[in-house]
Amino acid sequence: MSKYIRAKITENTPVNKGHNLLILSPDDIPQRSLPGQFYMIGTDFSYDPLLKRPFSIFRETSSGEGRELQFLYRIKGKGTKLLKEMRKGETVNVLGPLGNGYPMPDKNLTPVLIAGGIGIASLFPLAEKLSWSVHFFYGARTSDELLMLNKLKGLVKKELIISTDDGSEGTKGTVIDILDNFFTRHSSLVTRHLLYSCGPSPMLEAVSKFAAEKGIKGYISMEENMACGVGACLGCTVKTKKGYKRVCKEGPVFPIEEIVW
Amino acid sequence: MSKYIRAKITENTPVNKGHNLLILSPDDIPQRSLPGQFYMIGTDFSYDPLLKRPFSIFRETSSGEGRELQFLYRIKGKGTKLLKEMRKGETVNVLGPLGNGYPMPDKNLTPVLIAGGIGIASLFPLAEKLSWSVHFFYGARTSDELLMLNKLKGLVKKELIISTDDGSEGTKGTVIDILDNFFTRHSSLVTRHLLYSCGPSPMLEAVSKFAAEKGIKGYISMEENMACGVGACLGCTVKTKKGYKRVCKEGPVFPIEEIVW
Amino acid sequence: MNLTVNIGKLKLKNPVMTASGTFGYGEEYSEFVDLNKLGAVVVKGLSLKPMEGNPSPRIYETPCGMLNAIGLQNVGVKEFLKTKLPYIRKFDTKLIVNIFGNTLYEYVKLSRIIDDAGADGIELNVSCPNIKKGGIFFGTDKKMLQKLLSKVRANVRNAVLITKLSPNVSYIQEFAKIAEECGSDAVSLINTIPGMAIDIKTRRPRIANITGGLSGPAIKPIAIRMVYETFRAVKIPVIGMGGIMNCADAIEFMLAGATAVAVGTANFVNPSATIDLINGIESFMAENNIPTVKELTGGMKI
Amino acid sequence: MNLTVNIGKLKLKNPVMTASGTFGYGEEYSEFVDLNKLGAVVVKGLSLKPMEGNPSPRIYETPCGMLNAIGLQNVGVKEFLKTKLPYIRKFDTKLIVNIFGNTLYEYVKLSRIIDDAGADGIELNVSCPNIKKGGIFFGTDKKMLQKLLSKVRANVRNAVLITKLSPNVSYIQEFAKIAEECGSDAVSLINTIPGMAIDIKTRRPRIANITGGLSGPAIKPIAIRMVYETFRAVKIPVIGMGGIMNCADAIEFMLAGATAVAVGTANFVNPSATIDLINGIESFMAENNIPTVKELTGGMKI
Ligand SMILES: Cc1cc2nc3c(=O)[nH]c(=O)nc-3n(C[C@H](O)[C@H](O)[C@H](O)COP(=O)(O)OP(=O)(O)OC[C@H]3O[C@@H](n4cnc5c(N)ncnc54)[C@H](O)[C@@H]3O)c2cc1C
Ligand SMILES: Cc1cc2nc3c(=O)[nH]c(=O)nc-3n(C[C@H](O)[C@H](O)[C@H](O)COP(=O)(O)OP(=O)(O)OC[C@H]3O[C@@H](n4cnc5c(N)ncnc54)[C@H](O)[C@@H]3O)c2cc1C
Ligand SMILES: Cc1cc2nc3c(=O)[nH]c(=O)nc-3n(C[C@H](O)[C@H](O)[C@H](O)COP(=O)(O)O)c2cc1C
Ligand SMILES: Cc1cc2nc3c(=O)[nH]c(=O)nc-3n(C[C@H](O)[C@H](O)[C@H](O)COP(=O)(O)O)c2cc1C
Ligand code: FES
Ligand code: FES
Repeated sequence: MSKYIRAKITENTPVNKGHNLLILSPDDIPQRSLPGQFYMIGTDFSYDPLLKRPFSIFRETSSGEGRELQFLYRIKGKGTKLLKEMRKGETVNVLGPLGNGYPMPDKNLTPVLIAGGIGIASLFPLAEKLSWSVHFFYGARTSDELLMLNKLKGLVKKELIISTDDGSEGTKGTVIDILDNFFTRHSSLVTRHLLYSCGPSPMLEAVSKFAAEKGIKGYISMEENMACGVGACLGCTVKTKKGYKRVCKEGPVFPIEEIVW
Repeated sequence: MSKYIRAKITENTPVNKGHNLLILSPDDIPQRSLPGQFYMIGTDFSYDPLLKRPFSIFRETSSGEGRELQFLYRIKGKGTKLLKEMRKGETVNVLGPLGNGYPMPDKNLTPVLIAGGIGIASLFPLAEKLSWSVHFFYGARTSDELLMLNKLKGLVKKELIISTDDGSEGTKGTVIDILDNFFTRHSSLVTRHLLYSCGPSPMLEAVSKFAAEKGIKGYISMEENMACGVGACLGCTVKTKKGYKRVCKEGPVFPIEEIVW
Repeated sequence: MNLTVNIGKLKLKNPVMTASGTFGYGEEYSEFVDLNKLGAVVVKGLSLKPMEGNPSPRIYETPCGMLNAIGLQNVGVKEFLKTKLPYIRKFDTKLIVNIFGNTLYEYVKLSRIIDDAGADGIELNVSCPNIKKGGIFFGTDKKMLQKLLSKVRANVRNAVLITKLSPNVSYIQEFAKIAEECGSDAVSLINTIPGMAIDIKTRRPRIANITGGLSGPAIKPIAIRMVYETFRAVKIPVIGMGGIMNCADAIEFMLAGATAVAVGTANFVNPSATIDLINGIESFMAENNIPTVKELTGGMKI
Repeated sequence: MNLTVNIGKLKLKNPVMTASGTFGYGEEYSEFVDLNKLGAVVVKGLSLKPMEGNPSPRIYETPCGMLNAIGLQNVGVKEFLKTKLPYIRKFDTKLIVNIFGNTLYEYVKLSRIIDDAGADGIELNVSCPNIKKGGIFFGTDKKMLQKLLSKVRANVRNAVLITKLSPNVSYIQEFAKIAEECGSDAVSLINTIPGMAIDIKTRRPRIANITGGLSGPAIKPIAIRMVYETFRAVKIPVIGMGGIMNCADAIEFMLAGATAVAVGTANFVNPSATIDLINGIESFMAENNIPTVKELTGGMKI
């Protein structure tokens, strides 16, 4: 059951230049969410921006009687600029949890999480859940844009490999480069891995292509403009081998081989 | 010269339940305003609300190097609800000073200021300027809605007569009732007075009718929906004996006998 | 207090319906809305065969509005009758099926099937801006519309017949009159207004279909005007929609001449918008001593 | 960097003009805008005789837009030639006079006077929604438009002739084609879209005239679509307007097919909007290595 509720802001603070951490304590307690699920968040000052914006659940924590929902967001356009201006104590409207979330890996497979940019928000709770076993690849344009690195370092027990486009932290290059390198090192075990990826569309496409070439299975979390978030408007579809599917309902997580690029 | 400038909010606090005092320190110093002039104030979060809102200059004060602009506003609809949410340190856009302002009275005439509701904002600076000589009538629906009473009491050296619709402060009734009473008391000197009035439209109409009957001259400050504030859109016209005139340019202050009701 | 309104022979428990395409098949919002409380549920546009719809991106937000070009993706009538219709029938609300075809023949055949299946109402979508054939072409050509409506009318026996008009004309009342003359029981308006947006960075259209239909508060003043023009021109009831966000908007539409109203884009903003509207109308009536909601219709004073 | 554009034989120093009725006679904004910097100033709609306009309220804000029904209040051509024209002539910018009449004869006579007075351009307003006769009736009737334009064309020798199209039609490109065939040097679009709003407390229309014209960001997607449709249908330049608030909007219009753009409602929101636009376009060109602004026109990629 997802719910439409009001939530008080308990924190809305920058984690670096272009990103904020938003912590909400909802008036009414929604269902516990799964890693990879998301919420639609909106303000009601005015009709511009009009629609709610989708944000992955970054963390769910308990506090006192209630539960807190945490989101990590990139300040991008109109909606997130306005959200950034909201202060502690003010309320937002949230709808969720929505979507399917990441399926759990089979016992015999090693999960490889591949985050690009703000994709970290979606994969972080999965890493938390699977921390004993995951490899984590995390790419961004520059070191400034890497979020929650310390938390990740504490969390990921296997390899945590960072890349930046400009080489300001970790390997210089894209996550695809490090992915290639990694599987070259683990070439005999390639198909014993299961990919989970979330990030900008070109990255996801590259990851999919890579996975197809190597014959690795996995899941990717897709993004599309959304209006309703509940499967009613058919606005957020992506092309899959089985026809158009709704990111908000059948997704946002899809088997990697299902998406038609 | 009016200017279009950004101004930092130095204060935006409730003076009672439905009214706020807004104090701005503009980046650039506008021309000193006259009592009865106004500014257009807007925010630039979004396009809803779209247009700036007109507010009378309530006070102009000097502070440090700069000058501060003070406004007294009633929280009414979309625009003022949003304005109320703005905090100290944030900026708004202001355009002004605009309009004509109240003409000064001839030496031999006694000014009688008649404020209804938020009309006080416009007449207050006039009272300040003419304090030695003015009678001040101030009406509101209830005592809660009377603003700046203490300041007024200190200011007005002649009669300060309050009325409320519900009798919760001052005389019970409308300002017209007390006006009538006043001029009955001063019946021999009626035409030695000059009226200045600002308030809701039905009140202004009643004041005008009263003035016409008694043969008293005076000025009223009109309100109309505004878009540009500078005389370009022709949106804010009122019907006068000399045709439509723009409230923002030929007004907001008009000779009392000029308006066609 | 009496909230009931009549659309032809159909009696709705209140004037609040959902706008086609914004409420799925009812199911999608059943977590947030007690469907039993709605005046009627109007479902997503239906065609004879399933349609896969347009490529992505299909929607884009614009100032106080949104563009959509879903391309009428739908499950087709067969699947609809099998799963969707029985679902809504479990609720105590009226079911209105929005239909469209590529040809006159398709419209006729489909409306007959839906009529036979026992829907309470059929809303003919002759105004969808996002499909190449049919749709808006019937809705902007008077002769075509006349032909279509006469044929459909002759084939619909039980369901109430509603014609959904295109706002993309100079004088919408002329089309409403045709609908009335051809025996439509009501007209509904407005459908979305064709619009477009371009990403200046990539230089590509924001909607894959290039153009999409504009909905939301941005179009409300246009919709109110068209409802008013239509109300003055025809005697059949007008179902008003276009940017209704709250009960004040709904009342504004009724004062302009709407007998009932439909909530579209607002569902996305607030999934319980329909219920809030019904409660709001009720409070408004109580506060203003309005015993029956019908009094609001056309109640604007000039 | 080259910002010049051509509207017929008229060369503008940059593509930014003011939209008629939103910039008065230039004077009103001269405190905020250096008129010398503008591509052109288009003045308030002018008629042969002074017009007093509509009663108040004349304007009302709507979501991301505004309604206006000024009723074409203006000083009349005599006063215009005496005081307004000489004022603008002091500045190094092009002067385009927006005119309208109640009859064909009035249009012809007025355009001749303005042509003789040496205006750089004449914009024929055949699309004002707020006057009872003339205006929009010419703009939504193809035969009338044809007749009007042919007559006016024959009488205008020096000024560039621009036809301002009504958005209140199903296919605006058909009207643009008529304008082209009849010898218009350019078309400008869109004018405001007829709309309405009602105060639910008083039950009275928010605009005394009942209906008004909708402008502002709300209508931008509709305007962009119409510019695109028109651009593909005609060879003469398109002057785009409707909700342009900033330089990104202006560039969006150009990518859709506009050669020049006009700033309307935005002037009210930001009195120096026109200047901000010009500076913004220049920066955009610099950042994106676009040597000449003309390259943007119709530059959308499909
Ligand atoms: C399932 C899902 C989960 C997401 N999780 C996060 C997250 O945890 N943190 C985060 O920072 N971002 C996340 N995003 C992206 C986020 O929704 C967009 O950055 C945000 O909507 C931008 O809104 P805006 O108004 O600031 O930008 P604008 O560009 O002004 O938005 C204009 C319109 O485009 C849509 N839009 C723009 N970018 C995107 C995008 N990348 N994906 C979907 N719609 C978009 C907006 O919703 C809006 O309708 C997620 C997106 C999806 C679909
Ligand atoms: C010259 C002048 C001076 C004013 N001075 C003050 C002042 O000092 N303090 C104060 O509280 N109010 C003042 N007002 C009224 C104030 O402008 C309105 O209350 C305000 O615009 C309401 O905006 P809103 O968005 O909150 O209300 P809404 O009702 O949501 O506004 C909708 C639209 O109507 C217009 N509008 C609504 N009410 C009025 C009104 N009474 N007058 C003009 N336009 C209106 C708004 O500008 C807006 O365009 C003044 C008005 C004028 C014309
Ligand atoms: C995403 C979306 C899908 C729509 N699909 C349909 C449809 O299938 N059939 C139809 O007649 N109208 C459709 N419409 C139009 C709406 O029913 C309604 O007429 C329009 O959106 C105006 O109302 P609103 O502004 O309240 O949304 C759709 C609108 C939207 C936003
Ligand atoms: C207050 C106002 C007055 C207008 N007067 C005229 C006019 O006299 N002649 C005309 O052709 N257009 C007139 N218009 C239309 C504008 O020129 C322009 O076409 C329209 O407002 C759309 O642009 P915008 O959304 O940028 O305002 C007027 C618009 C407004 C808002
Ligand atoms: S956002 Fe509406 S169906 Fe997914
Ligand atoms: S507000 Fe534009 S002329 Fe007065």
